[in-house]
Amino acid sequence: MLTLTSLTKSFGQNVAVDRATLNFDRPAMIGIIGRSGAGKSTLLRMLNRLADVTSGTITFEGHDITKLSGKAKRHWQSQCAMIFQQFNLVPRMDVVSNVLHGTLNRRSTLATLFNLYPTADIHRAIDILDRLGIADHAPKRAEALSGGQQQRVAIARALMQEPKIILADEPIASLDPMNAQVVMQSLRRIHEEDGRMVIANLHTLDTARRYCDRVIGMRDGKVVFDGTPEQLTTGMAREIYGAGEEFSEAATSTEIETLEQTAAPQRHEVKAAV
Amino acid sequence: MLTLTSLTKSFGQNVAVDRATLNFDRPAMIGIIGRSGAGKSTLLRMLNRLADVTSGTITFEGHDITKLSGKAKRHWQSQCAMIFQQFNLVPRMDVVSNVLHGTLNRRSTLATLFNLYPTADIHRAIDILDRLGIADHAPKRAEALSGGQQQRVAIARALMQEPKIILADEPIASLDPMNAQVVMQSLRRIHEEDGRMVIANLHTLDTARRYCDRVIGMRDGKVVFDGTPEQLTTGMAREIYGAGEEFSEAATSTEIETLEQTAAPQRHEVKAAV
Amino acid sequence: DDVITEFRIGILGGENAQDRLNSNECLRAYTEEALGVPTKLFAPADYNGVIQGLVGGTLDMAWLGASAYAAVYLQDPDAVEPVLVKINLDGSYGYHSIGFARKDAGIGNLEDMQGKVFGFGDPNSTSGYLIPSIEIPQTTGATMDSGDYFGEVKFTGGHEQTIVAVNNGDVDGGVTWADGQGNWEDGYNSGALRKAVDAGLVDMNDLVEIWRSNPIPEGPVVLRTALPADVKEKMTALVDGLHEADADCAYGVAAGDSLGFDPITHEAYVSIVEARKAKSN
Amino acid sequence: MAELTAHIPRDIRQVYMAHVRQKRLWSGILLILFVVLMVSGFLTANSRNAGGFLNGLPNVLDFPSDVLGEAWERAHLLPGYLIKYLPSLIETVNIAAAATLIGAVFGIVLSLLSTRGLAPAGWAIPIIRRFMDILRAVPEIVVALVLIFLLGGGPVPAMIAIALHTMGALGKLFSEVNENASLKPVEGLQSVGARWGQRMWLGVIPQVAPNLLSYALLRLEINIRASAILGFVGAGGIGYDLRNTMTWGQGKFDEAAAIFLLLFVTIIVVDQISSVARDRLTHGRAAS
Amino acid sequence: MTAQTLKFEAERSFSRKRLVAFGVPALMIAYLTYIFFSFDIAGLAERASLKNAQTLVADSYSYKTHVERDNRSGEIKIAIEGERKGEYPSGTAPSWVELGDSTRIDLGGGHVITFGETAVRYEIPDYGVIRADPGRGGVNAILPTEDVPDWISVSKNRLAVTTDAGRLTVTRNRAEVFRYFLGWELFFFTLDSPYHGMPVSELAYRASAGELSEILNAIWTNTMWRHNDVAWAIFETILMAFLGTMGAALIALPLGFLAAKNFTPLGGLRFAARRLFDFLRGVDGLIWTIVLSRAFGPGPLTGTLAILLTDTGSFGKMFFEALENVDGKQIEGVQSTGAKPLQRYRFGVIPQVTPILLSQVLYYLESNTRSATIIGAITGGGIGLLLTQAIITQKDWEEVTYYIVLIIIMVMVMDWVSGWLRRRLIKGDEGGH
Ligand SMILES: Nc1ncnc2c1ncn2[C@@H]1O[C@H](COP(=O)(O)OP(=O)(O)OP(=O)(O)O)[C@@H](O)[C@H]1O
Ligand SMILES: Nc1ncnc2c1ncn2[C@@H]1O[C@H](COP(=O)(O)OP(=O)(O)OP(=O)(O)O)[C@@H](O)[C@H]1O
Ligand SMILES: [Mg+2]
Ligand SMILES: [Mg+2]
Repeated sequence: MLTLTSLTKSFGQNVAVDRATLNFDRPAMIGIIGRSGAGKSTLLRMLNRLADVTSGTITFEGHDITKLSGKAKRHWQSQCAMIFQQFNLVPRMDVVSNVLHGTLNRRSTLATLFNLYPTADIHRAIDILDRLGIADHAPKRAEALSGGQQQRVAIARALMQEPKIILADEPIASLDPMNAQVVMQSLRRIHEEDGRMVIANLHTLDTARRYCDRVIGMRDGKVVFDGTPEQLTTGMAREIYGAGEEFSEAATSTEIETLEQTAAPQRHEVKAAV
Repeated sequence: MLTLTSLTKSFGQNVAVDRATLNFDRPAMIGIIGRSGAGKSTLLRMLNRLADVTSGTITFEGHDITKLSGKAKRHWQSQCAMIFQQFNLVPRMDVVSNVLHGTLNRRSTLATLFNLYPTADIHRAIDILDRLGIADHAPKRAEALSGGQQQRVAIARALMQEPKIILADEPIASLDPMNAQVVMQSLRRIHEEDGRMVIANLHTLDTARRYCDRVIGMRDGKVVFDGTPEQLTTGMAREIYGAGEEFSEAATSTEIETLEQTAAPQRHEVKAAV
Repeated sequence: DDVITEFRIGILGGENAQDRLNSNECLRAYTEEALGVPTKLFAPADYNGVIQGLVGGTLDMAWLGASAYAAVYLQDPDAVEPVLVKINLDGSYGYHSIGFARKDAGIGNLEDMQGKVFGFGDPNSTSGYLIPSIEIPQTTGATMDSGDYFGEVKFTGGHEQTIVAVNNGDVDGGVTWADGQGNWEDGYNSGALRKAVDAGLVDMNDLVEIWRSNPIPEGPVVLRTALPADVKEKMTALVDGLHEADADCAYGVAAGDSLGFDPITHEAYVSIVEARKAKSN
Repeated sequence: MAELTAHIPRDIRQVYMAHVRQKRLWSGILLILFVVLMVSGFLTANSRNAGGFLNGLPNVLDFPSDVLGEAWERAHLLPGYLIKYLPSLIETVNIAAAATLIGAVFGIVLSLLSTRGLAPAGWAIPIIRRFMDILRAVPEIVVALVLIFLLGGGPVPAMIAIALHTMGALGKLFSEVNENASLKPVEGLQSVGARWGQRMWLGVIPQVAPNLLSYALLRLEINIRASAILGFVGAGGIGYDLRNTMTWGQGKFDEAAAIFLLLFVTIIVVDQISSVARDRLTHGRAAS
Repeated sequence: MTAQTLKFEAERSFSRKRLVAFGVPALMIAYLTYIFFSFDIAGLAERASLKNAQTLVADSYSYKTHVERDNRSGEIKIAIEGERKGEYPSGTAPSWVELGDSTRIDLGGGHVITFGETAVRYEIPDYGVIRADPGRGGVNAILPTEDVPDWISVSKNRLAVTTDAGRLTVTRNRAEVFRYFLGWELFFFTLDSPYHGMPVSELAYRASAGELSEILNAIWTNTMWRHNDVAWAIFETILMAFLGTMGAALIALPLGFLAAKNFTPLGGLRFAARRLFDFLRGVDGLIWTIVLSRAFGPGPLTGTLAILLTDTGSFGKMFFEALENVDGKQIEGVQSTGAKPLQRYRFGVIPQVTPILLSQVLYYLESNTRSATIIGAITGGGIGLLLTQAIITQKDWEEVTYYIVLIIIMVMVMDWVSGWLRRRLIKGDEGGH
């Protein structure tokens, strides 16, 4: 259903994504890993068309979406929700409004300027919040919520879009381990229950292993690994992260259990790896 | 040479310093300890005459300085330098100018208004900075320096005054352990090499123990301990800090070695104690 | 003070400030030569600027309108003394306040103006306010308050603005000054209408005269009373003889053709002073 | 080691002394330049003025005492005048308020179109900025006088003139505020396929609204003065009445004083209200 | 809370929000509607004068040459803009006017006007010939057609014809032709200058041959445009702004200390200083101008003092607010060395407030350039006076345009200069906050 062919993005001299060719034939939960600067964010931003493609093509269900613009582009964006590391909510507005922003593409500009959302949408927004366990915060301002709660609001906004694909750019990087777990579990549940495709950039190997059906590894803009979590050996991981012998799984972990086991001495390594 | 007799300062109902009587007969390095609100700062501020005395007297080398005002008071202040927790430098001016402020009392107002200091003074300022190991930063703005460096500039300004007494109000409270050590060592050296009297409010027991010849303990405005570091037992310390059985020396420590020994679990306690 | 260190001449509005300074430049040069002190020209934006200058003693000489002279006199009778007045080509020293309106508005006289909008010029202008505000009520038998006889009475700010306002229909009728000689279609020989016609601002075919005042005395050239006597004498002689000495310069200073200046005294303006007093609170 | 530290300060001394000399030189030059400019400027202004500064100083109070003297004599008429001129005052305030409203609305649009990162057309940014510079550079009085010629007297030319100026001034200030707004919400909205208007309205405006409102209030304060001044050149409102009574001089000074009182009180009141409101907007909200 | 109650609450909150979302614009629209009627904007369309707009626009980029005949004496006068200083010496004429027994004026495009002995003839292509024979009894105009087109205005004593080529008016006394040309007439050289009408290449050659100063002098002293006076006027305006702003800053600084809570313990003094600031600000610069012009008379000094008074109020307020926000630690630090009060202010306070004050002062310098333009229009100084007078006279629109362009440039340059100074003088501050 989604095919990337030789997808490339360069910023001047710098090639952020280098001839990435990938094929996704059914909705799956996909994790993209790679170290900082590998091109993960850029790849997702091209998929959502927040960034323009330098060369190559993206096709979805047979339609070429590489060069869409104006209305057609916005329509595509509405089908392809995006979740950001920093949540990117409107902090001064309440939670329900933020979730309702997921319907913006479907509603006329004028109506949304005056907050004229259909009651059915409002109800659905609350149902989604309820499903994510944060309905109680519905009337609060987004900025009043904790990071993990804000990220769930962002997921709710994505669900509100009724998207075919959900893109998540390091959705748990700004969260503490406890909240990270809740957010990843929500994404997994959405994938399993609604059958939506989820592509998540992940920061840490073990998260990718635990939640994803398929893992893609990027290094310097190139796709260097594409397989099941089981195929992802420590050797492979070393190659993706460009690390030497000192590399240990735990160094990239954010799982609560792992953290508690290795405690203090690990902190320095985490920093080095990030 | 310096005698405080029944020195008292009250702010309305609140008695900050309560009939403190102390006698210092020779230049020594003196540490004042006590918990927050014990009246340490108020005591020093009265000595420097930044704050007026409510009752009691301060005499220095036979002169009563309790009620000095105008020129005489300023002259006393110039002999009795003060170092502050927050450095209290002029951040927009360069380091040497800040040090030269130590000569303000001696120079004509008009010349200083236009920043006209004698070359000899400028040279001396640089020598003092050199002695404190920060001559390289001489032309920089004070705000461009790190906390420890700024505190050494403040000490340089104090030395520039050629004072008979140096008062230091928690000189290391805003500094990290590394810088704290450098600053305390500087103060000690000044005391030893120049034979100046140094009175420092200290926050932590072990600093007082390590650097001072004599320690004074205050609690609720009263002097409750006055003796050598050796006389300062843990029981005495408990009394000064008004702490219970759980009190441990390390809780108030900022020494580098101590920190490394006790590592992580200690951090919470430090906060609680401060 | 018996010696002066400089001499300051104020010039009234009515023309582009630059042009005013320009046409009085020769007078400045003659004055400098006659008095032997630096001489400066000042062209404030309105009558009030010159009036304040004369009352405050910061201007030494000016050519005023009759009403402006009265204003100075009323504020301080000892501030200035009138010395000369401009003589028209026909030997008279007066002009008229002319009421006019648009022909296509169907207004032919003051009766037609009843309930309509009437425009004065500057409050300090003799022909643009003072005289019509006294003489028109004598004709209409009503006051000049808005809503009494006229529907509304406004100040447009000056002669030029009145003409444009009437021409545009902002006001139905207004008053301005003219010498009343020559032909209506030329805008008369001199005056604000003539200037507007020359500038191509109005077509006199579109306008009609609806009222005309009794002759208004031309304003005086005044000198600051406190000036030394010899300075006053010299300046009076200079301006008096200007027409004979340099006709071109006199044309510029008098803002048009004239027979030059003749002596005059305060007595000629007593009625104007009274009129102005009457209009004050 | 000892040798090393021995000559380092000498070196630093020289470097620093050079630094000090240069600084003294520059501050000396700047100071002298400033003093020379001020003194020569003052002398020039003084010599080009009709009356000199020293001669005029003793007479500074003449005019106010004339006005106040007359106003005092006929103080009983004052309440009547206040009522008589109230409608003019309302017109002046209306000119300012309407112009501020219109100017602020257009200012917001212009600012969004000229903020990097928000503008839909990047190439248009410099054009819009220059356009706003020009709107700001033209004094209101110029536009008003030209418009009076075209549209006739009355409040409209003044309103348009002030609105144009406000547009330029607020547009610039607003775009500085916008620049500090976080782009994250905007990107978030973009990712759901929101249109430009929606992104701005929902993503930017809520962030910047308190600051915009505070600047608009400040502008209202400024515009009330401007509107009074424009009345002076024939654009209606209380400035027009003030001019007509003030220029008449003795005989109508009592009315002038009454009008002045109205205007002064209005300016002070608006000033105080707006400064309290602005304080609330920028500090009060930020804290919560 | 159940999802049901949450939904209910959300609905209510959204209706509230809609109320606000509609209410605020509705209020704005209601207010503007009120303004629409109270300012009679509907009536504006009628009153707006398209013809004036045309005159204005046309005049701002073109000029006209008058050819005028006195019908009594038969004397012909040719003058640019009909002004004395633009007059052609008698007996000379531009190339499109042929002097002689009868004067032939070629307006171009086939439009030809002939002044005969007494009669005036105007040949208009595609229309015909208009004749007029002005005399005692009127202008006696004869038109080729029965009905009068709207570009001809004719009455017994006056005939006016306006075509694209030019304008003709005939009255009993005078016959006058205006021909329009593009450009600003005599902008560089007046008719009496030897350089008038000289091609640029020739001018450049002469300039290089050592006549540069004469050429520049001719431009500088041009009597029509008076560039030297205009330059003085601009200078005067900037002078008023500069002196007023800087003077106000110098006066407001010590007064600001008097009004600041942390420097003046005496409440009465503080109150007096603050009310003084309010008063100075509240009385606008314009009023100060009027008040001061009695004592100081017209001229730039009066304008300067007016700006100075108003800004002393504005600066005073800003300064004392800045002073109340200073950080006491620095002052205490300086004080603890035994510094005298003046030194305490100099080193403890001034370095902290300078960047704030300086940037405000420089910002005002720019905005005062605009104020000085307006104030100048009242007191009689600077470019403001030239401009307002040119507008009020309502005929010299090319000069109005010239001044407006100069004012825009002046304000933009001041804006740029003050921005540059702000950056230079306060550089390196970003790190300080
Ligand atoms: N807007 C941009 N302009 C220029 N270069 C960019 C831009 N965005 C990304 N890059 C560059 O593209 C490369 C890939 O960046 P990208 O953000 O996609 O990496 P990433 O894998 O998401 O890393 P991280 O984990 O830090 O988010 C980097 O070298 C980055 O510097
Ligand atoms: N300016 C003041 N006005 C009123 N009360 C004051 C003032 N300064 C100090 N106090 C009070 O005096 C008491 C002693 O304060 P002081 O600052 O001397 O304590 P300290 O021992 O220095 O404490 P810390 O370690 O917090 O600096 C406190 O109760 C404090 O609240
Ligand atoms: Mg990324
Ligand atoms: Mg303390």
